Amino acid sequence: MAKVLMKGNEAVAEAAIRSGCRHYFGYPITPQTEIAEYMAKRMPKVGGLCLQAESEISAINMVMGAASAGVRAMTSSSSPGISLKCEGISYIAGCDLPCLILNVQRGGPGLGGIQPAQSDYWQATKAMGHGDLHLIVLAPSSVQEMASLANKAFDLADKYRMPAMLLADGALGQMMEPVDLDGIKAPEAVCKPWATCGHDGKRKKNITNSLYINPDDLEKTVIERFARYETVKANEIMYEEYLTEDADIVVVAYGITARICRSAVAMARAQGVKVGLFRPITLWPYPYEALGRLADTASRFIVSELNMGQMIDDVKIAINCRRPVDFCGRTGGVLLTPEEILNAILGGKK
Amino acid sequence: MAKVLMKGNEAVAEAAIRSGCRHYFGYPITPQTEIAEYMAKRMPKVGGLCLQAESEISAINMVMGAASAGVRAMTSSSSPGISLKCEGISYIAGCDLPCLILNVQRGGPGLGGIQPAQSDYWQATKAMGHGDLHLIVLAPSSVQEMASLANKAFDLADKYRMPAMLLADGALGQMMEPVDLDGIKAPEAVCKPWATCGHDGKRKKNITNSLYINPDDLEKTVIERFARYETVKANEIMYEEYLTEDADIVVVAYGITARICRSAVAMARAQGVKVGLFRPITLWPYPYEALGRLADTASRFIVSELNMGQMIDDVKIAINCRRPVDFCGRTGGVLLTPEEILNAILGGKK
Amino acid sequence: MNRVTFNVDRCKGCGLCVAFCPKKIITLSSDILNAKGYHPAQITEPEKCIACAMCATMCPDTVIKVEKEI
Amino acid sequence: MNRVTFNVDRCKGCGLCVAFCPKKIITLSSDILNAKGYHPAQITEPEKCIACAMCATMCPDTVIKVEKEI
Amino acid sequence: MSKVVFDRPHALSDVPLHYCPGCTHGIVHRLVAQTIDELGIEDKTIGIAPVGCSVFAYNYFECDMIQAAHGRAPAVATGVKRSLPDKVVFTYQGDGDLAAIGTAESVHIAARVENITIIFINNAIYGMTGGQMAPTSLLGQVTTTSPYGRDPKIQGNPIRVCEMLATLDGTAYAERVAVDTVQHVNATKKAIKKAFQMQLEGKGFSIVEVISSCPVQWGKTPVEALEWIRTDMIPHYPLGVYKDITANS
Amino acid sequence: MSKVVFDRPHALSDVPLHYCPGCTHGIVHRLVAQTIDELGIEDKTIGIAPVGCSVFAYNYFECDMIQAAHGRAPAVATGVKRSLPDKVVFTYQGDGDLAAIGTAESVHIAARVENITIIFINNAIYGMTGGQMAPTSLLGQVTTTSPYGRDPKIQGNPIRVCEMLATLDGTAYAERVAVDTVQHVNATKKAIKKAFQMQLEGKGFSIVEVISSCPVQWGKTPVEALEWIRTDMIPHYPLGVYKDITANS
Amino acid sequence: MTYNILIAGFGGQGVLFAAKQIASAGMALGKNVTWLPSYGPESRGGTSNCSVVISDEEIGSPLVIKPDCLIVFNLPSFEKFEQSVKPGGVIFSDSSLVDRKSTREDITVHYVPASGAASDNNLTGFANVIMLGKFIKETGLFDSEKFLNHLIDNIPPSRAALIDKNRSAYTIGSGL
Amino acid sequence: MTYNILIAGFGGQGVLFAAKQIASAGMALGKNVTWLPSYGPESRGGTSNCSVVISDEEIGSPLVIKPDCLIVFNLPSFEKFEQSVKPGGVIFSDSSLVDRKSTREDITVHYVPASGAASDNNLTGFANVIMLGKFIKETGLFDSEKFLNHLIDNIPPSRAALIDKNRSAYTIGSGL
Ligand SMILES: Cc1ncc(C[n+]2csc(CCOP(=O)(O)OP(=O)(O)O)c2C)c(N)n1
Ligand SMILES: Cc1ncc(C[n+]2csc(CCOP(=O)(O)OP(=O)(O)O)c2C)c(N)n1
Ligand code: SF4
Ligand code: SF4
Ligand code: SF4
Ligand code: SF4
Ligand code: SF4
Ligand code: SF4
Ligand SMILES: [Mg+2]
Ligand SMILES: [Mg+2]
Repeated sequence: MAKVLMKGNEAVAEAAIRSGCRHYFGYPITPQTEIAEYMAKRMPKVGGLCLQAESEISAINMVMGAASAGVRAMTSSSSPGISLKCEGISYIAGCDLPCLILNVQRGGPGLGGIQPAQSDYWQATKAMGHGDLHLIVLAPSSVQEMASLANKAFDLADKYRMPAMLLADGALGQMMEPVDLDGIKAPEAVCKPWATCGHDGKRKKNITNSLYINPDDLEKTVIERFARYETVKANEIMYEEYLTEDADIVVVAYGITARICRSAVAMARAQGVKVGLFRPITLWPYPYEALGRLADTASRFIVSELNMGQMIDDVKIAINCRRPVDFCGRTGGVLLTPEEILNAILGGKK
Repeated sequence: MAKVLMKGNEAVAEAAIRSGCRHYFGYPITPQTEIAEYMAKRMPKVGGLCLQAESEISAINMVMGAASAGVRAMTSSSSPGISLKCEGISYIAGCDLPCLILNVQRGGPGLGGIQPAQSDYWQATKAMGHGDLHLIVLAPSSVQEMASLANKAFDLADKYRMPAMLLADGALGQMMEPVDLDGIKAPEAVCKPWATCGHDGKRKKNITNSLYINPDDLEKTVIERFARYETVKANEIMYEEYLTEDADIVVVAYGITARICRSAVAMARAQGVKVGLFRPITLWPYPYEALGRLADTASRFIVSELNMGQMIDDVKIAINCRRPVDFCGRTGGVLLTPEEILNAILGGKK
Repeated sequence: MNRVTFNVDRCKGCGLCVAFCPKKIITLSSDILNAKGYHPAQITEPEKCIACAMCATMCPDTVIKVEKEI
Repeated sequence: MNRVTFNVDRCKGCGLCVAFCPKKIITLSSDILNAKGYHPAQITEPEKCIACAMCATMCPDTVIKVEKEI
Repeated sequence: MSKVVFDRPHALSDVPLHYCPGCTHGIVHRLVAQTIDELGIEDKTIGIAPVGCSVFAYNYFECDMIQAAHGRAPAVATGVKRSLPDKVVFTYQGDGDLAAIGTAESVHIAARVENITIIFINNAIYGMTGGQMAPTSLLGQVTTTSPYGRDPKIQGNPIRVCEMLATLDGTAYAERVAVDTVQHVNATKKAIKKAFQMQLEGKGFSIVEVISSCPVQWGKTPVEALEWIRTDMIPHYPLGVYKDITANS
Repeated sequence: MSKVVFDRPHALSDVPLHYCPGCTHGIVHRLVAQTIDELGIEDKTIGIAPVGCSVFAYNYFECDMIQAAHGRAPAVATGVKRSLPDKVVFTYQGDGDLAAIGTAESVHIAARVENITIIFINNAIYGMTGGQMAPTSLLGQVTTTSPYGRDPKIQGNPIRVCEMLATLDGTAYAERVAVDTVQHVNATKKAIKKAFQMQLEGKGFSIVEVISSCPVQWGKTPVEALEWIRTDMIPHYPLGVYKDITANS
Repeated sequence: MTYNILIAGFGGQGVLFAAKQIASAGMALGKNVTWLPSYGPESRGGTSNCSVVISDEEIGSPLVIKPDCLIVFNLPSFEKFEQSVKPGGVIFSDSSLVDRKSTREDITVHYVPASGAASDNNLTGFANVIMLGKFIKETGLFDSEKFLNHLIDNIPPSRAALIDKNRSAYTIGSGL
Repeated sequence: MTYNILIAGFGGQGVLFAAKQIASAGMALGKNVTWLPSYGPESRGGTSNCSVVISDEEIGSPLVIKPDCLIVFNLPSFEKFEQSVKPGGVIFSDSSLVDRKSTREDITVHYVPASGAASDNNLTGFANVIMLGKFIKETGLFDSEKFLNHLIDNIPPSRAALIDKNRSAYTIGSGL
């Protein structure tokens, strides 16, 4: 099929459907409401369900129910709505259930604004709820990736039995770009012997649960889950490098910011500056090693994000604090311009 | 007054009352329900209010209302309940309102268990809600500190107009120790000209708000708030050192774990090992500098917590990745023993 | 004479006053555009106004002030 | 004869069966302690039992099985 | 000589409202402001704005204002009122805010007998976010999230808030009104005033549900929208007093 | 020869219940299990356990079980039922779970006409956490968070859930029963069975509110506790059918 | 080559539609394109604008801050964005609605009476398409014939009735 | 010096009360003390236990895993904790309820028929205080007289009726 011009919000919805998701639960919030609206139109045509819950909390718990029943389920929201899902996500992680959660970030804190931001980086990568837990977090940086990473996220979630998050932003949600959806396919039926779907008299009953009154039992489940996290780290880390081989300066950016940085890098290269771009695609697990290797040759790193510098520490850890790490960011819904980043590359502090 | 033997949960409640807090909003959850129960008994006697909300969400939003009205208000909960407060806390931060939030942590994720844990470290210090925000986070390690730091937290919250969190755990909440409450006092009336308490015809109306439709405006408020955060960093960092001057090995631990580590350090010293303990009291702002200085002399650091290693990165950043950082922790509600930590000090990996 | 005054730049040309005036003496100006880009309401035959304030009652933007001759 | 059997180790000695037996033929044993530390219920005059199952109906722990002679 | 029979109330800030042309949120704002004026309580009133089209209500009333999280205005109001029992506290909330995400807060502010007034704007739609289904959307109503019409088997039935809250002992006063005609607007004014008065008298929780229009998301002209209130909304949401503890005394 | 007139139902797992002596949660568990047995639906039923004393219900029923977050069982149940419409789905929830933190979820499962059954245990207390006030605690009732007795001016009024949910069009069946006497237990059994049957027939949302005892947190013996249901609870929570869409057909 | 376009006007003037046609045509030519609307409550009733980027390279920011080409349908937008146009750039202004001339000398400005032409030709609501005709003609960004065909192809069958109007409007614009 | 005590029994046997008396007496002597109960649903009805630490130094862990002294009021607790007692430590076992002898040779075990003595002396419910009497006598942790006075002082006025019973029970215990 030829490419089609689609909004990021529509592309991610269509990709989810093509990935076999037939259960969407959401609650309207700008700038991602088009996802629910698209689902409301399309799902009935493919025998699926788009249910507007009474709240984000209800939506994430419906996802928990559907995921436990064994189907591919998802929800989407934007920053304040994602905060409301923290408890539910922690339960889903604690119950080892696969599902897709999409955060089309906007400026915060509080009601904040509705323009693009990346200020939920810490929440997504470190503390998407209470307790020791992680989500697989993927950061698309184009409408095409909104689609392809949604597909990937479902696969990873099922493979490792854990929730996966797509961490996007208002610009990616609202913009249109050409997308090719041909590669987006549902897997052969995934076997989910643990699903609570009625035992049909054929097996012992299944239980979906995250309660362990005996702390040793609880610790055991956490340790087992962290062992699975290690497998994810070993197998699934994704990143992209652009002109990093000979780079003296490395810009580290993800999502919408990464593509703006790419322009800035190209501009700087045109001026003869040896600069490259490192783009983590998996924000969790973070590509510490790959980024760390760049510190062998590069002498300076610049973190660029739409927040107050939430990724800085991850970059420092990645490069073992061997090089200076500068920051070039905007927050509150303001998009960075290539010129601002160029300026940072050329040595001006923002 | 002489010391009294009190539970941590009771001491923190009594300290809040003595600090001038007359508005407590909560929802029962183990292991901190005694706080609400103590408040329910005591508040009516001092003309105060203990209100059991219909949920944690409602409780934090009642706190927002009371804080906005200009009174000292607080809520308390434990891990799953704190996750539910994320949106509300982000609003409180975005509205620059002072209040006290207490997390008596238990094991997670999900419903988890009810025994002591420290696995909400990341949530408390990095991402207590969506958007760029911080709370002042204090980690008591004794019943006495449950009281004195509650008092301190109220003062800091008012001084900097931001929410403060006491990050405790089930052991601190449930245990009794002798406490001296004499020093716990309410300040002279704090002036809150921004409070929405009715303008009385004497001033222009006040608005409590976190919405800024124009991203530049939102960014400005965030930057202003981060400037305030810098003042907090400059003035309010607290930590404790024990036998660190000549230490070759430094154990870094906070809260209940710190005192267990203290025993382990004493045991190791008795065996001639040069080991010390560094205890952050403010977890945010983190005592990066003070800890970093220890890397000049110490050759090895051990992070000890009741989680899967959430503070490790902060320690690495503090010491600029100059020394190896080991980890000795338990999770899910299991308390560390001095022996386990001693073992880690003596070189055995846990 | 009774007097109806419009805060023209606040008018959004919604037409509710037009629809509810019992005397049918309000119209939306077809030529004028106010600062906000709307065709504001205006009174055509002021002398017929009975100062009933129905227009003002239904105006969502509190554009209209009504004065009664006494 | 009708038969009432108690799963003794499941009994918590709550006394509800005692209170609801219309024949008043159940008591809590004062001397025996079961594995859980409770004084379990026991039937005193089995022959009086009418197999009405009221004891079983009110037992929260499904301790009691009732069989009727037919 | 002449007498002003209608003018902007003082408690309504002298700034343009951001609402769409013909949106009756504006009428209700004015009625609340008139009430505040008439009762002389501007200086001791604290209003709570919701998340919804009326989020900017904090700019429109001359009393102190708080902007609450989506659905949580009743909880915020409770925090204020319990701190300042002598002040007048009201919330202004849409149907998504009050009857969807804020259901628990609405039920419990009533159950707790909070001496607070809620002005509840039922426009059967999520206006702010662009026309999604509300808990009060009518059966068959086409919205962006019920594009084939609200189907009870999929999206469930509309909720009647006054009827539901009237079952709670703590509700002192619950009335449903509309703003589709001059008469109804005047009745709305009376209801709002009564609700505030009951608060001043310490009677407990009062709610005025206003059937209001959203011409833009309904895809109607402002005049058609008022018509639709009459023909479609009111038949499903009968106007009237659902609870009034002062009625037979 | 003899016939077994009473024995453990198959759907009730053969493990000891963790409930306190005389706690009637156990009776209701058995009634649900008997119903599942009689309807022969164990193999296609999915139950949702709440957070509350009955959190361990996942250990006690032989069907597939899910442990939901506090108050969210109706949402989890909805996710399951919408994925597996041919299965039988029920939740088992306490009064804190259903009528406090889960109020929105309870109201909306009814509004959405979900074809799901809720077994609602009203014991007027938070049992699990040690005896705090529930939304259904009676006026004057002493609990650890209403140590001077529940005062409507401070803690508000008890909520009558069946009455409230009966106002929603989506509720197909709502009945309040009790387990304080043999007759009432038998009536409870009938109500539970009817609720499941209505689900099997696709009639929509059904709820059975069971007035249940919590001897430990009430500070009473098991027998006294049943007495208190009769003397204090039932007068405030009248037993009966509050909604039954099959009644006059 | 990267070409940045900003289109702005009141909501309801077809700003987003026009922008989408340009982006879509760019895509058909195998170019990289992005289309980014302003969004949120302020776009309701008030002004609406849309960034379109067409490029041979991968596109960085989809947000156009310094347009090569600005198309405006109302005065506020003209005033807001006039100075942002790159030196050497171009403005298309609906002169029926914007009675202002640009003060800039380093850019080309086309004053296109699109709305007037629309109402004169019984094409009310098609000022945006008229403007597209003019835009393509002047910028030569795409082959005019192909662009029109592409535009027509994009009209869904349910709206086939509008084909003629679009065609007329486009042709009028090309001729202005 | 640090002294670790673990007290365990069924809920309702006064385990927490006894533990609190010891901690409180330690505090009165100016010692550092901690008191940590097992908590949560499993403590309801089931077994209940409590850690008490008394020390001249700052106390590290309040959780007693290897007690210097174990006091048990039921068999499950005896079985669960017997092996955890430090070599050289001591067990006080209510031999009226625990019909087991310790197999350990490296500790001292006092078999105290506390419950029996309680019911024999019309002091049902005071086995815990009887045990305290024996515990103080054998360990010499505190001055026995002072401990008793302290215990009596801690009884709230509303419960003054219980003073005599406590005194008798303690005295009986000291004599066992
Ligand atoms: C937690 C959260 N969820 C969702 C939103 C997005 N949101 C903003 S307004 C709104 C609905 C408003 O509808 P309603 O309450 O009916 O008010 P109206 O706009 O119709 O007046 C929603 C869902 C939000 N801001 N916060
Ligand atoms: C989010 C959250 N809040 C609070 C709790 C603590 N909690 C556990 S059970 C319970 C109340 C249970 O009361 P109820 O629902 O009436 O059930 P019962 O124990 O009386 O059967 C509470 C508040 C929790 N686990 N999670
Ligand atoms: S006051 Fe009455 S008559 Fe006069 S213009 Fe207004 S509506 Fe018409
Ligand atoms: S009702 Fe008000 S806003 Fe509407 S047209 Fe009349 S004056 Fe203008
Ligand atoms: S079956 Fe009836 S008569 Fe027999 S013991 Fe039970 S209650 Fe008593
Ligand atoms: S009712 Fe059951 S648990 Fe209670 S005493 Fe009788 S048999 Fe035992
Ligand atoms: S969207 Fe609807 S409710 Fe919102 S301002 Fe516009 S007309 Fe009013
Ligand atoms: S606390 Fe109450 S409800 Fe819970 S098990 Fe015990 S008696 Fe039953
Ligand atoms: Mg609405
Ligand atoms: Mg209960």
